[in-house]
Amino acid sequence: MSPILFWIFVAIMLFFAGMVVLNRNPVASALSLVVSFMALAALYVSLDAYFIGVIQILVYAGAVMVLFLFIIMLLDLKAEVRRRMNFPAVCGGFVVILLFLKVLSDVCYGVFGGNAKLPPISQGPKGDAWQVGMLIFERYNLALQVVGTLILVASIGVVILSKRELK
Amino acid sequence: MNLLVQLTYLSQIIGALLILGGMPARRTAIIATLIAFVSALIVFAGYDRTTAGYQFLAALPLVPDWDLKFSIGVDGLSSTLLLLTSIVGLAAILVSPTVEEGENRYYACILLIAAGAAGAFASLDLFFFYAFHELALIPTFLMIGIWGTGNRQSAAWKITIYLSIGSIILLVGLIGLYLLPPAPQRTFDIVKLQQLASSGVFSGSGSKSIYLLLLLGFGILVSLFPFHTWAPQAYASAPVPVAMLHAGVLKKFGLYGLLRVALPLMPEAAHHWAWLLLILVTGNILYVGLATIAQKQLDLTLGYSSVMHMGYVFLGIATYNIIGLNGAALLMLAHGLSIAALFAMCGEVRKQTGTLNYLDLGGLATNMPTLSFVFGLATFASIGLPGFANFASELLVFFGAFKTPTPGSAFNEFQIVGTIALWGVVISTVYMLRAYRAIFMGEPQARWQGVRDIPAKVRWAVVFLVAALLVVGLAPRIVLDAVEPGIRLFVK
Amino acid sequence: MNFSPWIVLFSPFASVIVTVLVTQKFRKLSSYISVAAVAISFIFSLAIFFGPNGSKGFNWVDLGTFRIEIGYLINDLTKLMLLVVAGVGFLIHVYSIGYMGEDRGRARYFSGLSLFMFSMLGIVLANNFIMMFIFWELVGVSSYILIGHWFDRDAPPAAANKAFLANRIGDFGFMLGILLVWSASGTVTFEQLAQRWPALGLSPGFMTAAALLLFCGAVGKSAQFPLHVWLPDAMEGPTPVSALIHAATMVAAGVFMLARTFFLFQTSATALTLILWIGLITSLLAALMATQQDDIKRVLAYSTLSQLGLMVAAVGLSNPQAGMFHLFTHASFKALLFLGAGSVIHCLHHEQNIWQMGGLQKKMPITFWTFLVGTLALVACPPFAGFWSKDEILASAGTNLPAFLAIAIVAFLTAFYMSRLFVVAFLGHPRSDQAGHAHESPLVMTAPLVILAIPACIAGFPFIASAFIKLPEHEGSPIGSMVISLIAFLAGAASGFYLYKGKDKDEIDVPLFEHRFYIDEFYNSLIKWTQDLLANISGFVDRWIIDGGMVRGLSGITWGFGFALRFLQIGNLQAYAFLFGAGVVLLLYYILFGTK
Amino acid sequence: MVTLNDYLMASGLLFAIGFAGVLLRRNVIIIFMALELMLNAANLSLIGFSRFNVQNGLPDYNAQVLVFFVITVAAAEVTVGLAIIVALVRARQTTHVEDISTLKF
Amino acid sequence: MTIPPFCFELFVLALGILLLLLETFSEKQDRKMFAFIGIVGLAVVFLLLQTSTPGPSGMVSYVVDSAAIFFKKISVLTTIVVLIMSIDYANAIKRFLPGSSPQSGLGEFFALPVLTCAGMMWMSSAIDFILIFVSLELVTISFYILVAYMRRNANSLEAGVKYLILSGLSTGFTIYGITWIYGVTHQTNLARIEQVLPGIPLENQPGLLFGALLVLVGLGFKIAAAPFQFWVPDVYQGAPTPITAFLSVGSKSVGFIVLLRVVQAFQSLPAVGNRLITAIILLAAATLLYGNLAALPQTNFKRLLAYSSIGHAGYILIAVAGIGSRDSGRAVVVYLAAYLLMTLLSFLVLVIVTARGEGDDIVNFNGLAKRSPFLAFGLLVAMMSLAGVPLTAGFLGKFLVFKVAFETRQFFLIALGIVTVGCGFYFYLKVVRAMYWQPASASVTSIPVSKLSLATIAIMVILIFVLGVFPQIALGLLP
Repeated sequence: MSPILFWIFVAIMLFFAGMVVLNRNPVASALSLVVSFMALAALYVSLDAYFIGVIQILVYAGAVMVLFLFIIMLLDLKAEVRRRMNFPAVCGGFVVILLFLKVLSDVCYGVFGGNAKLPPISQGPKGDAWQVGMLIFERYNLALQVVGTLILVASIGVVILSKRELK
Repeated sequence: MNLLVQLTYLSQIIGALLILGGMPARRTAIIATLIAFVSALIVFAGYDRTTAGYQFLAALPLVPDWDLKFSIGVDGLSSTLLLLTSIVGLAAILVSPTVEEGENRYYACILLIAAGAAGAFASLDLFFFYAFHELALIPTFLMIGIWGTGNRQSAAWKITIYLSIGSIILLVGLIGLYLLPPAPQRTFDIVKLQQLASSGVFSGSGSKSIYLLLLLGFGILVSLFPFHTWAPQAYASAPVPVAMLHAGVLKKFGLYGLLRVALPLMPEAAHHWAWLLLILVTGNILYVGLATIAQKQLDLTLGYSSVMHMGYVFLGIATYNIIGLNGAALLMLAHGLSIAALFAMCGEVRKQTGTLNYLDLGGLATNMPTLSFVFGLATFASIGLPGFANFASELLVFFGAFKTPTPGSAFNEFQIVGTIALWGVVISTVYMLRAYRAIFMGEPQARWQGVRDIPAKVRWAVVFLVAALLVVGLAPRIVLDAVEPGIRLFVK
Repeated sequence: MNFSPWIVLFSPFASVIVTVLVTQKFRKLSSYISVAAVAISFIFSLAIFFGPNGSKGFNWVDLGTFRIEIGYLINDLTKLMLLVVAGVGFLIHVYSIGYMGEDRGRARYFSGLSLFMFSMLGIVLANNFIMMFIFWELVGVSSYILIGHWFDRDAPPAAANKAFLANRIGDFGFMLGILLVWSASGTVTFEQLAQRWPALGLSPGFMTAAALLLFCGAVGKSAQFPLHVWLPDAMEGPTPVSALIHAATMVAAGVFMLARTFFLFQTSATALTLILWIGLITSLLAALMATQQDDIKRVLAYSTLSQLGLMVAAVGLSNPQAGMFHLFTHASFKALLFLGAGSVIHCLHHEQNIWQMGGLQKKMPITFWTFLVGTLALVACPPFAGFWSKDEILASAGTNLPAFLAIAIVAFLTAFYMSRLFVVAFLGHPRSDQAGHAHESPLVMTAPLVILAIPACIAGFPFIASAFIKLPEHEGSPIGSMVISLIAFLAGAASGFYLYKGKDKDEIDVPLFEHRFYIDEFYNSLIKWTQDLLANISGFVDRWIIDGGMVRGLSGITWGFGFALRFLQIGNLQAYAFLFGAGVVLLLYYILFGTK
Repeated sequence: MVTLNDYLMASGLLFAIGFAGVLLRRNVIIIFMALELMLNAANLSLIGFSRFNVQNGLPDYNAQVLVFFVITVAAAEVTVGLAIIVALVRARQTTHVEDISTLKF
Repeated sequence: MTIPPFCFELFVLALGILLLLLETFSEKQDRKMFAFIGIVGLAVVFLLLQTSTPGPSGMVSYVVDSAAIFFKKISVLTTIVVLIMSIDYANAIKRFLPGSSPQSGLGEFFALPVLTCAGMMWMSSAIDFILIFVSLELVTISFYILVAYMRRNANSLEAGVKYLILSGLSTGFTIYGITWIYGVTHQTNLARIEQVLPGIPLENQPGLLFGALLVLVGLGFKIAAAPFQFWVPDVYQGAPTPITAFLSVGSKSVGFIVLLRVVQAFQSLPAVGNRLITAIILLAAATLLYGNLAALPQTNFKRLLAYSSIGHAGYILIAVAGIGSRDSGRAVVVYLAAYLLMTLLSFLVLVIVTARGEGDDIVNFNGLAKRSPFLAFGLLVAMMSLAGVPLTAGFLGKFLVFKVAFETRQFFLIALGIVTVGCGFYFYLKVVRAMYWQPASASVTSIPVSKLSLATIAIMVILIFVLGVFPQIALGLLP
């Protein structure tokens, strides 16, 4: 993928991520999140991770975001009433984030000689879905089972927590 | 034979458990302490004085990796202190008043305190030596808090927190001590440690700081100046048996620890820090002595005086010669007996009159002839008059302090502190006689007309204590001959 | 094996044990046991007196290199002192049967007396410093017990405390001296010390210090200036106690100790000079104070002080034998005087003010005459005992003119105040009802008076005294000092008679003397401004700075930190997230950039 | 040419934005969304690392497996989280963080 | 016959599903029966675990070493006790759940801890970041549900939301950290990471350290290390008490096993490993101070236990920081074993005392010694052990921690430890004071205790003393 496309997608991703935080309307935030995640999926694809990119769109844009939107609607959340900003807290938050970014950029530009090139890959006989699938079902089979349990637990939990009247 | 030493603490632990299980409290407690007393007496008498070293040994290996054993045994010093523990323990049970509520807990706590002290003295393993002493901490807290008098809550907090911090410092010091030798030689066994000491493994650079930790830890437990402020208030507020056991016996644990662990293992470090100990001793004797004079209540006076007298033991320990150390050992016994007797009678006075303030009291001797007589004896013992064990031991401490390598030379620091300590005798005379006079002498007051003399059970207890003081005071060799060989082993 | 010293020593001890433990309830029996015990002691003392010298002991403490012995040392000094102590003690025990007959605490009293006899005999027999110190302290205890015998009044306990404390202060020096001597010589046994001490080659300063510190013991016990204040107060005790302890024996223990260990003092001229002047000052001050006292026992007490000062001065003049000689004679006539005074007090229902007495000549003839003998002995009227012994001291002052003069003045003053006492208390007419209805004491009290009067009369004659004590030969003629002594006596007695004959109240008023030079007041304020002040400061510091500041402060600060930390826990989710993030950033910063 | 560091920085910025959302927004649901951003930032890094770590001519699919699990777990977390938030709103009628601070000190 | 090691989790999982099925298909059954079934089943698993020995597992991401077995035992034991507590707590659960029958939701309340337990057991064996992550999340998400379980109780929900957001935050950091560790080492498996670490070039080490620190942050959150501990008091207070106990013991224990494994792996590259240990020392110091100091003015018993749980995390972190010492792992294990006993004992007594709707302030324990001497004694022993009185298990833990600290020359931490132990005595004894010194208020009467709880308390009291007096038993937990 050309660098220009990369930068465009990065810009979209970061801009809409920013919108998630800055929008006062929860619905707008949720929609921004979808856009941001789609750009992210494009970046995945730019890294030859097609399977993950597809999953990203399916799960996030397709399922999670719908859930978010649904809940926002359900709860009938209005745009946040502007409350008085707690300035020390905001400043403190910015300082913490800027410092974190400073650490992060120092680390980022310090490692790998600062300019690791994208190594070429050969297109294998099987697609990456197959590769990932083999790993999941063979090497990480146990983890998969754990995730299965996790989903079981989560679904029970959701029932318990949100059913209006338990049987 | 080995069972005898075990009995000195086990009988009390078992007694406590039985009492908690519902046995009649007082009777069981008396039987338990009597068994402990008899076995301690047999151990003391049966200890073979012709050979130094540990006897009545028994050990149960627990952690072979660390050479940690449940190891029991006595030498002259510990058999003496075991005897002291059992005597004071028995007396403490005897003087215990009728408890309205929770009698079982009351007696179980006393027994546990006594058992903790006895176990610590009988242990020959650093781990259990330490652990047994701490066993007494919580019962003390409970007893002062529940059955104490006056400002009991603050007193209970203070003693417990202070002592727990002291103990944890001590624990760190003991761990450091354990880690001092190279790995294959590490052991918790006090006997083995003492044998190791001759090979010089404890004279390394770390030994000085570890000695300081031990001194600090043990010092806090003995109310070494300036870590003494827990003692007077706690003793003043504690129920009588606790004050007796704590001031009389438990406090000696720190001194015993110095004599048993710190000094024999790290003589160089002891020499190195002698100056510090001397300064603190001065604080204990002179400063606390003066503060004692300023007290206006008998319980506080006794509490402060017990802090002050610890200074003499520390002085004996600081001298690090045969005379001073034997004096310190004997003084531990003597002070334990005398302060226990004094606290027992102090409690009786409080029970009868409801106050211990010098301004309120006076002329009690008319109605309490026996009490005032025995109190007088205990007072004389406490201020170090001949005939009582305190005198012999303080005398030895002074001689220890004045033993100089070069005869006739100028005063060295030991002699200066020795002189101050000698003046301390005058100070203690001032406050004890003043207290005695203020309480017992003078015109009988109308409001104390109803006061009755000491009841039989208390009388037997205090007479028992004072008699022990007299016997040892008249013939100190009973104790010294047992203690001396053990001390000679590590003092060249 | 010679058991007599042990029997002498331990028979009163056995009496203590029996009377305290067994016969406390039976007052009469207790007193008889006590008297019997001292009688046994006296008999065996006689046996020792005629027996050989020797020394023997056993180890009380044995630490290998360090031993404390309990043992006896019999020599001429011991023999004399044993006789004095046991003899006077026996008589006073007998006298006490009468004097304390009605007292509730009679059993306790006799236990105390027996304890005193035990301790005093222990001092006398001791063959080393530590044993002497042990009994030295015990003497103090028994004195405390006996002074405070009437504990249900206010004054006796106070006096007892004062006496005990003054003694303890003296003992502080004494013990320090013993420790110094021991640290230098390595021994405390008198015989060994006597051999080793001069050969040790110690610096003069050290020897002076050691000697003076030992002397402190004598200052306390023998009530020398500046620790003399306890003795007059000690008169609060029963009169036989005053006679035995505070006149004849215990207070003489200091002098005895000086004599016993004179070899230590000999080596330091400075110390001797100081001892001499302490003795003389005590003697003078006490004599001056005695001239203004109205309490019969107090007059006698000050005279005791004064005489003790003379004895100490004799030691300071390097003539301890003279001191011992005076001690010997003084013991008999002062005991006699006190017992006589006791007899008077007893008959006057515990009236002690001499201005409430008078006209006793007829009513109490035995007391009157024996008291006269005692007075004459004390004022050094020839040929009574006091004349010879005082003369001996005067003579040893010899060329030391200031000392000589001082002793002479004391002699004059003694004659003055004793004649004042005698004139006021016994002659003239009764000045109170009690004095008017007085009658003679019972036999058990008068017999000791009569017996004591005998040595007071004759003990001074050189040919009798030499059986008891060997006095050094003097250079030059003794006549000079005898004349001075006689003049002083006559002048004093005459002025006393002249001034007080037929008077009903004291017309001479010297507040300075009456208030004992305000020394007690000075001490009270001294104690208040030193000891009590320091004590209160220490108490304050302990309560508010060490306990309040250090302990409570630290725990309070800790608690405060804990309390402050709670305000991080404000319940706001976002604040927690912020703190979480801040923690992450700080950790990353420090570890990534702050450490290597 | 796009380097690994560019991907990492992009991911880092996304993470920081998510973090900022957590710190600055008061609406629990938005905070929750911001948390999703953070997880996705991690995923981007992972994919980047995986692509730049080529073995035998193939990217390292282990990392992609991890991403797969992260996405799954995140989805589960979202469902449970939203259920809790719904319950909270039912109980307290608020999604505002400052209103849920009764437990403190 | 030996059971394949990975079967234990499957047993527990099956047990959990069995409970869910029972819940679904039985209408009338008393739900408490399910708890008993769970307890018995877990007890069987525990006994079976006794037979398992360290050995190869046949999987790369899963190990069976003695530490793993030990932590599995801890997980199972904790769950058993939590179920016992849950029985006593059932009334409170019912009160705060809307349901058609009084039994509504109870079955799940007993089943979820069992499933969580399976997650913990997986976590104990996990040495691959992937497995670590998913099992960690299994545990975390279960706790979201459990903490917020009483959804009619605002406090429970509030706790749930706080836990949700903050835990999500920490998950974000953790996964980001894992990313970086993977990015530098190209491995997710700790065993492999340990092998390749020495070859990491110097320029990449900051990235590695960055990742490791972020993983440390995430784990620090789990084990309640300062400054990532702020959720602890609030969540502990709001959550249903058995769940608080579960969080406090189970979640923390498995956090520590992962932490130990990570720190151990990083020791192969001292340049990074030592700095990681420095970070742990800092966390330990902050945690010790925060936990023990902030507990001093506490008046709510549950919050007190929360702060105490933070404080104990500090002590265990000291042991972790002393990983250079031979006894470091032992110290962690012994301390956790002791911590398990004494904390669960405290919570059990708390559940029983507050079962009938009384508050959980320390004041509510006033006069407990008179109302129920046995409960008071149990709590007394727990408090003694928590404070570190000798001859109790808690002392042995502290002893080992100080020993390890001394061996690795962490004198600063030792000094802090001395201060904090003193503080500990103060606030633990506050509870003892309430029970023994203070009179009970007039309205309260004696407290009924079920036989099962009684037996559990007795067993735990005995175990506390046995571990304290016979250290070899505790040390034998991790040979």
